[in-house]
Amino acid sequence: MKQALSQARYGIAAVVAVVALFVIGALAAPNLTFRVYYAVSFIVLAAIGLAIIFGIMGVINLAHGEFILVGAYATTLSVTKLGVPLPAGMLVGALVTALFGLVVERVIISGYVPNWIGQQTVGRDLIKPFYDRLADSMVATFGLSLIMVQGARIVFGNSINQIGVPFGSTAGYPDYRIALVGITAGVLAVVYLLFTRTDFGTRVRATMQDEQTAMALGINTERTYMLTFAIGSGLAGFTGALFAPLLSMQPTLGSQFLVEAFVAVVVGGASVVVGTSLSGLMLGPIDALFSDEFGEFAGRIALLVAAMLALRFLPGGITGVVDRLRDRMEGGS
Amino acid sequence: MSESSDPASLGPNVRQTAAEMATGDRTETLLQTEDLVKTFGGFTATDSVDFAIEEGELRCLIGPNGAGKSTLLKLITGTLTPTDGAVYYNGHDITDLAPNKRVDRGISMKFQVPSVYGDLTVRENARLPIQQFADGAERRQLVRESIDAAGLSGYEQVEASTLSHGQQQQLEISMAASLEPDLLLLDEPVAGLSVDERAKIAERVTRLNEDEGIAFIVIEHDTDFVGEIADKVTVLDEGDVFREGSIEEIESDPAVKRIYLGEDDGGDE
Amino acid sequence: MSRDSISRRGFVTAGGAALVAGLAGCSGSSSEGASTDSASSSETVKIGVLEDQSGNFALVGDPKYKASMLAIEEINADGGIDGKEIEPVTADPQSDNQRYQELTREYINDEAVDALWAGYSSATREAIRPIINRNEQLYFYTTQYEGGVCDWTTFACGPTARQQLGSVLPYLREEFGPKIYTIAADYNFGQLSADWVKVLANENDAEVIGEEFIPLSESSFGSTISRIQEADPDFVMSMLVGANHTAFYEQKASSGLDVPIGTSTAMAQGYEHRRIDPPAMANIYAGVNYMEEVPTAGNTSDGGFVDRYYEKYPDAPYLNEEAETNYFTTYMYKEAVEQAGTLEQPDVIEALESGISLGTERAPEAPEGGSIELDGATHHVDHHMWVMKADEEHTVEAVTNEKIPEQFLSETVGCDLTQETEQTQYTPVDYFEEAE
Amino acid sequence: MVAASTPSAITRLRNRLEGPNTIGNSRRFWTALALVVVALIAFPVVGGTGSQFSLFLVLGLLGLSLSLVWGYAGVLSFGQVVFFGIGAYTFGVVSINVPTPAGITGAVFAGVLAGAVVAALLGYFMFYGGVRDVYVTIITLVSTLVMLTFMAQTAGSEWTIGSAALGGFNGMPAIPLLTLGIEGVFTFQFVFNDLELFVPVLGVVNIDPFYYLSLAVLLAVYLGLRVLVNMDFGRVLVAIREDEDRTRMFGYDVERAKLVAFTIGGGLAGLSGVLYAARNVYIDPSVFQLYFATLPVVWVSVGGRKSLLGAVSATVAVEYVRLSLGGELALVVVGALLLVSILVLPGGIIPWIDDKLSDGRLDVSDVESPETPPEATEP
Repeated sequence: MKQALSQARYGIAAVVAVVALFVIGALAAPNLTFRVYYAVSFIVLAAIGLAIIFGIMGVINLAHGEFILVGAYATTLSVTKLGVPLPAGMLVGALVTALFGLVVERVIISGYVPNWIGQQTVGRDLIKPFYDRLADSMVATFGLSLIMVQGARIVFGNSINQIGVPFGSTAGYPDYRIALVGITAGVLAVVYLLFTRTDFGTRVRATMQDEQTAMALGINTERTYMLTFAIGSGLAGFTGALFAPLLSMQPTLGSQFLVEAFVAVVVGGASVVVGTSLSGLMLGPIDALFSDEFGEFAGRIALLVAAMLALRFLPGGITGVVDRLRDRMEGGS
Repeated sequence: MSESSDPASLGPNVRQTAAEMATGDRTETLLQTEDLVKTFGGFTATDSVDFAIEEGELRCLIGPNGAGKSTLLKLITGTLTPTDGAVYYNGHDITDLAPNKRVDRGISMKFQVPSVYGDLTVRENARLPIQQFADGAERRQLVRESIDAAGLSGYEQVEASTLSHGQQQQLEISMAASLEPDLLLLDEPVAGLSVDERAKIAERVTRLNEDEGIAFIVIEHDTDFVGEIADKVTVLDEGDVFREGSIEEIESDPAVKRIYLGEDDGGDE
Repeated sequence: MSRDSISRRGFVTAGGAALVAGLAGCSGSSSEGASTDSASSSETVKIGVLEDQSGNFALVGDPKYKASMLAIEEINADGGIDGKEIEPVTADPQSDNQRYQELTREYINDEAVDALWAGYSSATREAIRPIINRNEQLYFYTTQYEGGVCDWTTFACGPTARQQLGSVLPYLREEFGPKIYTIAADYNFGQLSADWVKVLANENDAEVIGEEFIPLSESSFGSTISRIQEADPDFVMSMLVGANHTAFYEQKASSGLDVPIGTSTAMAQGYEHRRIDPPAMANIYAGVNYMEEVPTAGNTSDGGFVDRYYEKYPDAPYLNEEAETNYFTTYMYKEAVEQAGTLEQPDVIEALESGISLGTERAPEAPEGGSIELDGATHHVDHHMWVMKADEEHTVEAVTNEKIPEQFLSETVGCDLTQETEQTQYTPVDYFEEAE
Repeated sequence: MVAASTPSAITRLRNRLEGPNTIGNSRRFWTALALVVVALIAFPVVGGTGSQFSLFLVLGLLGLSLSLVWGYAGVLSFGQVVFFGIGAYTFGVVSINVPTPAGITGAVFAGVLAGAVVAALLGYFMFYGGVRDVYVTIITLVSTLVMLTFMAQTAGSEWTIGSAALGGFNGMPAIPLLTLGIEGVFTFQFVFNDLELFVPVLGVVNIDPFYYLSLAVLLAVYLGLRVLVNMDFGRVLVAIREDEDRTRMFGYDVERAKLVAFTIGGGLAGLSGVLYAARNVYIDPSVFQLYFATLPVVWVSVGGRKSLLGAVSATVAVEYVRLSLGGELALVVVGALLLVSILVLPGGIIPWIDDKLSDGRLDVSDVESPETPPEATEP
C-alpha cells in the first residue's frame, strides 16, 4: 500500500503542476500557451490508441492513421448525412472504429476467423496470431493500410464535405482547440482509470505480460485481446472524430498522425498513460516553441531530432526515467 | 594458436600471449572483488562483497533467492557495472572492462536460462565459439570434441531448439568450455533436470575442473549437487558474504539453515 | 488499347523469360515497331493521358482526367481530327513519380503516342521531362505552375505564377493597402511564387512585411496565424498547396483572423469552398484563369462547358482550373494537326507555334468575343485571368478580369523556341534582384 | 585420411558459396539459378529492350541490403532508403560537377561511399549508444522523415553544390548519362544507348545495355553476399540475430559486427541509389517518403527474411506487380497480396519452397527414434 500511495502522490503532483502551468500561461501569454498545449494534445491523441495496440499488444499498426480516418469519416458522415449533433457524431465515430477494430482483430491480428475456417476445412489452424510479432504485424498492417486508403477513395471519392468548427476564439486562438486540450486530459484520465483501477485493466495487463499464466488463472485471454484491440481502435477513432472539423476530409488524412504517434509511443516507453502523456509534454513544447521561434520547418525538424535523441539517450523511454527517478527518491528517503 | 585465417573474423585472439600474463603479479588468486556494491535505485543487490577465487578452485555459491548471487556473477562477467568497489582478475583491474574483453582474458559463462541458438544445428552451435581461434582441421577436431563431451555425437544436424532441456544445458556448457577459459561461471546448471542428468553434469564439471584446471563459480540450490563437486562453498545473504567454508562446515552451521528458512537471526556479531 | 492488354503482354514475356531461354518462338511478334514509325498513315490519333486518380494528388488530378476524356469524346463525335478518330491511352500513375517515369517511357517507346498529357505536380513534370526531351516527344503540361520552362517540345499551357499573382495582387493592393504577408508551401512552387510576390509588390509599390514557408506535411498553423496577427498586414498572399494545408483556412477563420487573403492555389484547384463549412473561405480572392464559377457564355450558359461536364460525369465533385486547360489544349492540338495535315510531331509543333487562338466556346475562360492565344515563342498561353471572391456563404463571384500575357519568358528572358531548341527552366531570382 | 585429390576449383568455390546460412546448396539449385540467369539475359531480346525490367534489378540491390542488415544481423532498419537517397544525390552532385566519364565513374564510387559513411555514422550513434530492437527501427524511421522534410525545402538557389542544384521537391534534373571508364582508354555509355542487335530468328532487336549492367551488378552482389554470410563473419551475424547477449559472452564485439554489417548494407543501398538515379537521369525526395521506406521491409518479409534469394526474387516480383497493375483496384490488390502472403507464409515464400524441396535440418526425434536409443550412438 505504501508504494501505491507514494506513486499516486507523484501522479497527482504532476497533474497539478501541468494545470497550474496552463492557468499561469493562459494569463501571461495566452496564445503561445494554447499553442503549446494544443501541440501536446495533438501528440497524445495521435498516440493514445497506438499506445494500447503497439505499446501493450506488441502489434506495430501501420494502419493506425487509417483507423483515425474511419473515426473521422464516420463522424463527418453521421453529422452531414444523418444530421446527428457533433458530440453524438463523435461517439458514433469512436464506436464504428471500435467495431471495425474488432473485425480486424478477429480476422487478421488474432487469426481467429481464418483458423476457425481452417479447422472446419483442413482441420488445423491456418495462421499464427500477430501479437508480439513486430515485423510481421508491420507488413500485414501496411497491406491493410493500402486497402483502406484506396477503398475509402473508391467508396467515398477523393474527398467528402467537412463539418464546421464549433465555438469562437479567445486571444486569437480557436476555442475548439482549447477545448481539445481539456478533452485530452479527460481521455487520459479515463484510460488511466480503466487500466489501473478496474479489474478489466488488471486482466489486460496480466494477459499481455504472460498469456500462459493469465490463462492458468482462468482469464479468458481471447476475449481480453479482442476487447483491448477494440478499445485501442475506438480511441484512434475518437481521435479521428475530434479532429474531423479541423482537417481536410481526404483518404490520406491518416498520414499526418502516423509519425507523431509512433515516436510518442516509443519515446514514452512501457506504460500507456504515463509514457504517452510525458512524451507529449516533452515533444509538444519543442514542436510549438521551435515553430514559434524559427518557423514551421524548424518545428518539424526539432520534433524529429528530439525524438531521435530521446530514443538514444533514454533507454526504456521516459517511463524508464520516471521509474529510476522514483526509485532514487524513495531509496534516498 | 593461429589467428583464424578469414580476414573478416571479428573474434579477438582468445588466448593472451604469455608475455602479457607474466607482467601481472603472479599470485595464486585468480579472481578478487573488493567492497563490490551494486544498487538498483533504492535496492542494494550486493553490499560491499569481498570474495576471492584461487586458480583451479571449484567454488559453489548458495543463498536464498534475492541474496545477490546472479548480480555478483553479472558484475564479474561485466554485464552489470558496479556502483562501487572493484573486480580484479589475474591481478588486473577489470572493473570497467567490456564483457567480450573479459572473455579474452579467460572468463566464460553459462546463462541461467539455457541459451543455445535454437534455429541453428548442434554443429553450428558448437562451432561458433571455436571459429574465432581455430581453423581448418584443428577447428573440426575441437568441434567434434566439444559435441562428444556434451554427449551429443550423432546429433550434429539436429536443430538445437528440439533438444531436451538437459541436452541444451550440456551443449551450452561445452560451448562455454570450448573457449578454454581459466574461470567458468555456471548459473544454476542443473535446475529442473532429472537425477541422472544432474549426475552427468556433476561428472562433467568435475572432469573439466580436474583434467583441464578450469576454476568454477557455480550457483546452485541443490545441496547434494553442491556437496558432490564443491571444493569450497560461499553463502550469500542480503547481498553480502555470510559464511565461507567446506560443504560440511556450511551444512552443519545452524545460522545458515536459519537464513534459508527465513528467520532473521539479527546477523552473527 | 486498354491497360490490361499491356500488362498481360508484359506478364507473358516476363513469365516466359523466367522459364526457359529459347522462348523466341512462342512470344509472338518481335517487340513493338521502332518508335519513330510514321503514325500519320495509321487511321487513329494516339493520345497519352496520364493524370492522378489516386494518391495525394487525386483530388485535383481526377477532374483533369475527366476533362481530357470529355474533349476527346466531343472531338470524336464531331468526326475526330482530320477524319481520324482519337484513341486515348490512359493509366492511373497514383501520384507516384516512379510510375510516371515508367508509363512515360512505355507510352513513348511502346505505344508511340502522337501527343502526351501528363502530371499534376511540378515534381512530376521534372521527373518525366528528361525522358520527353530525350525522345523529343510532344508534351502538354496543363497545371498552373511557377513558370519559366522554356522547352521546345513542351507546351506549359497552364497559367504561370506571374499571370495569376499579377491579376490578384494589384487588385488587393488597390483595395486594402501596401503591406503584404506571404505564406507559401515550402517547396519549389511556393518559393518561386513568393519571389514573384516580391517582384509584383515592387512593380505595384507594395511591400512584403513578412514571409513564411510551411512544410507540405504541416497541418497546424497556430504560430503562423499569431505571427500574421502581430504583423497586421493589409492582406495576405497564400500559396499553400495540398490536403494538409487546407487546415490553415479553417484555423484562420476559427482564430478570428479576418484579413483578406489573395491566393493562386486555393478554391480553384481543391474546391475548398465546397468542402469546408462557411465562413472559413470568406474574404478570399483567387487569381486564376478558370474556375467552375467563371461567368462566361462558353462556361455557364446552357449547354456550356459546365453543363456538358456534369452531363458526362453527374457525380463529379467540381470542375477545377486545370480541367479547363486539359480541355482547351486538346482542341488546340486538334487545330494544329489539321493545320499541319500530318501527325508528325515536328510539324505539329510548328503548327502550334504559328499561334493558335480559341474563343469562349472551346476556351470557357474567355468571355464572349474574347479569346486566348498560344504564344509560339514561349509555348505558353496568354490567359484571360479572373479575380474570384468567396463571400460569407462561400458563393463565388468574379471581381475583375483581364487578359494577361506570359511576360517573363517572352519579355524578360527572351526565350524563342521557334529559333532555338532550348530545354531549360529560368527562375525570377536570375533576373530580378528584389527576388533575392 | 584418404588423400582426396585437391578439391576442384568448382567445389572449392561452392564451399565458399554454400553454407547453412543460405538457401540452395544443392547442384539442382545452381542449375536452376543458371537457367534463370540465362533467361534474364535473353529477356530483353524478347521482352522489349528490358529497360523497364532494369528498375526491378536495381531495386533488388536495395532488397539485398536490407536482407543483410535485417535478415542476418537482426537489425530491422527503415533507413536503407536514407542511404539509397544519399547515394543517389551524391552521384548526381558529383557527376553534374564532373561530367567526364572518369568523373561519372568516380561519382558511382562516391555514391556508394556516401551511403556507407552515413550508415556508419547512424550505426555508431545507435549501436554504441546501446539502442536495441524496436528503438533502432523507430530511429531509422524518423531519419527518413528528417531527410524528406529537409530535402523538400532545398529548392532555393542557395542549395546548389558547385553547379548541381539540389532542386528541393522537384528533384535534381539532368543527371549526366551513365558513362563508365577513363577518357581515351575505354568508355561506354550505359543509359539511353540502345544497341542494335541482329538475332537470327527475331531480326534486328534493340537492347538496353543498362539492363545488363544492373543484371551483372545484382548477380555479383548476390554471390558476394553469399560468400560473406557463409564466412565466419556471417555466422557471427546470425548468432547475434539469434541471441545478442549469449554471443557477446563468447568474446565477440557485437556492436562492431552490427556496425560493419550496417555499413556494408548502407554501401549496397547507396549503390542501388546510384544506379536508380543513373537509370532515371533524375532523383527527387520522394524516395524518402514513408511509403517507399516501407517497401524494402515488405519485399524482404514476403520473400523470406533469412534468405538473400528470397529478398531478390520478392523485390522483383512485388515491384513488377505493383508497377504494372493499373486501374482503380491496383493498390487494393497489392495490399491484399501483402496481407495474405504474410498471413499464410510468415517465414517468407522462398524458405517455404526450400523446406518443401530440400531435407533441411533434422529434428531430435529423427535421431532419437525408438529403434536407435541415444545410448546406442554413444562413441
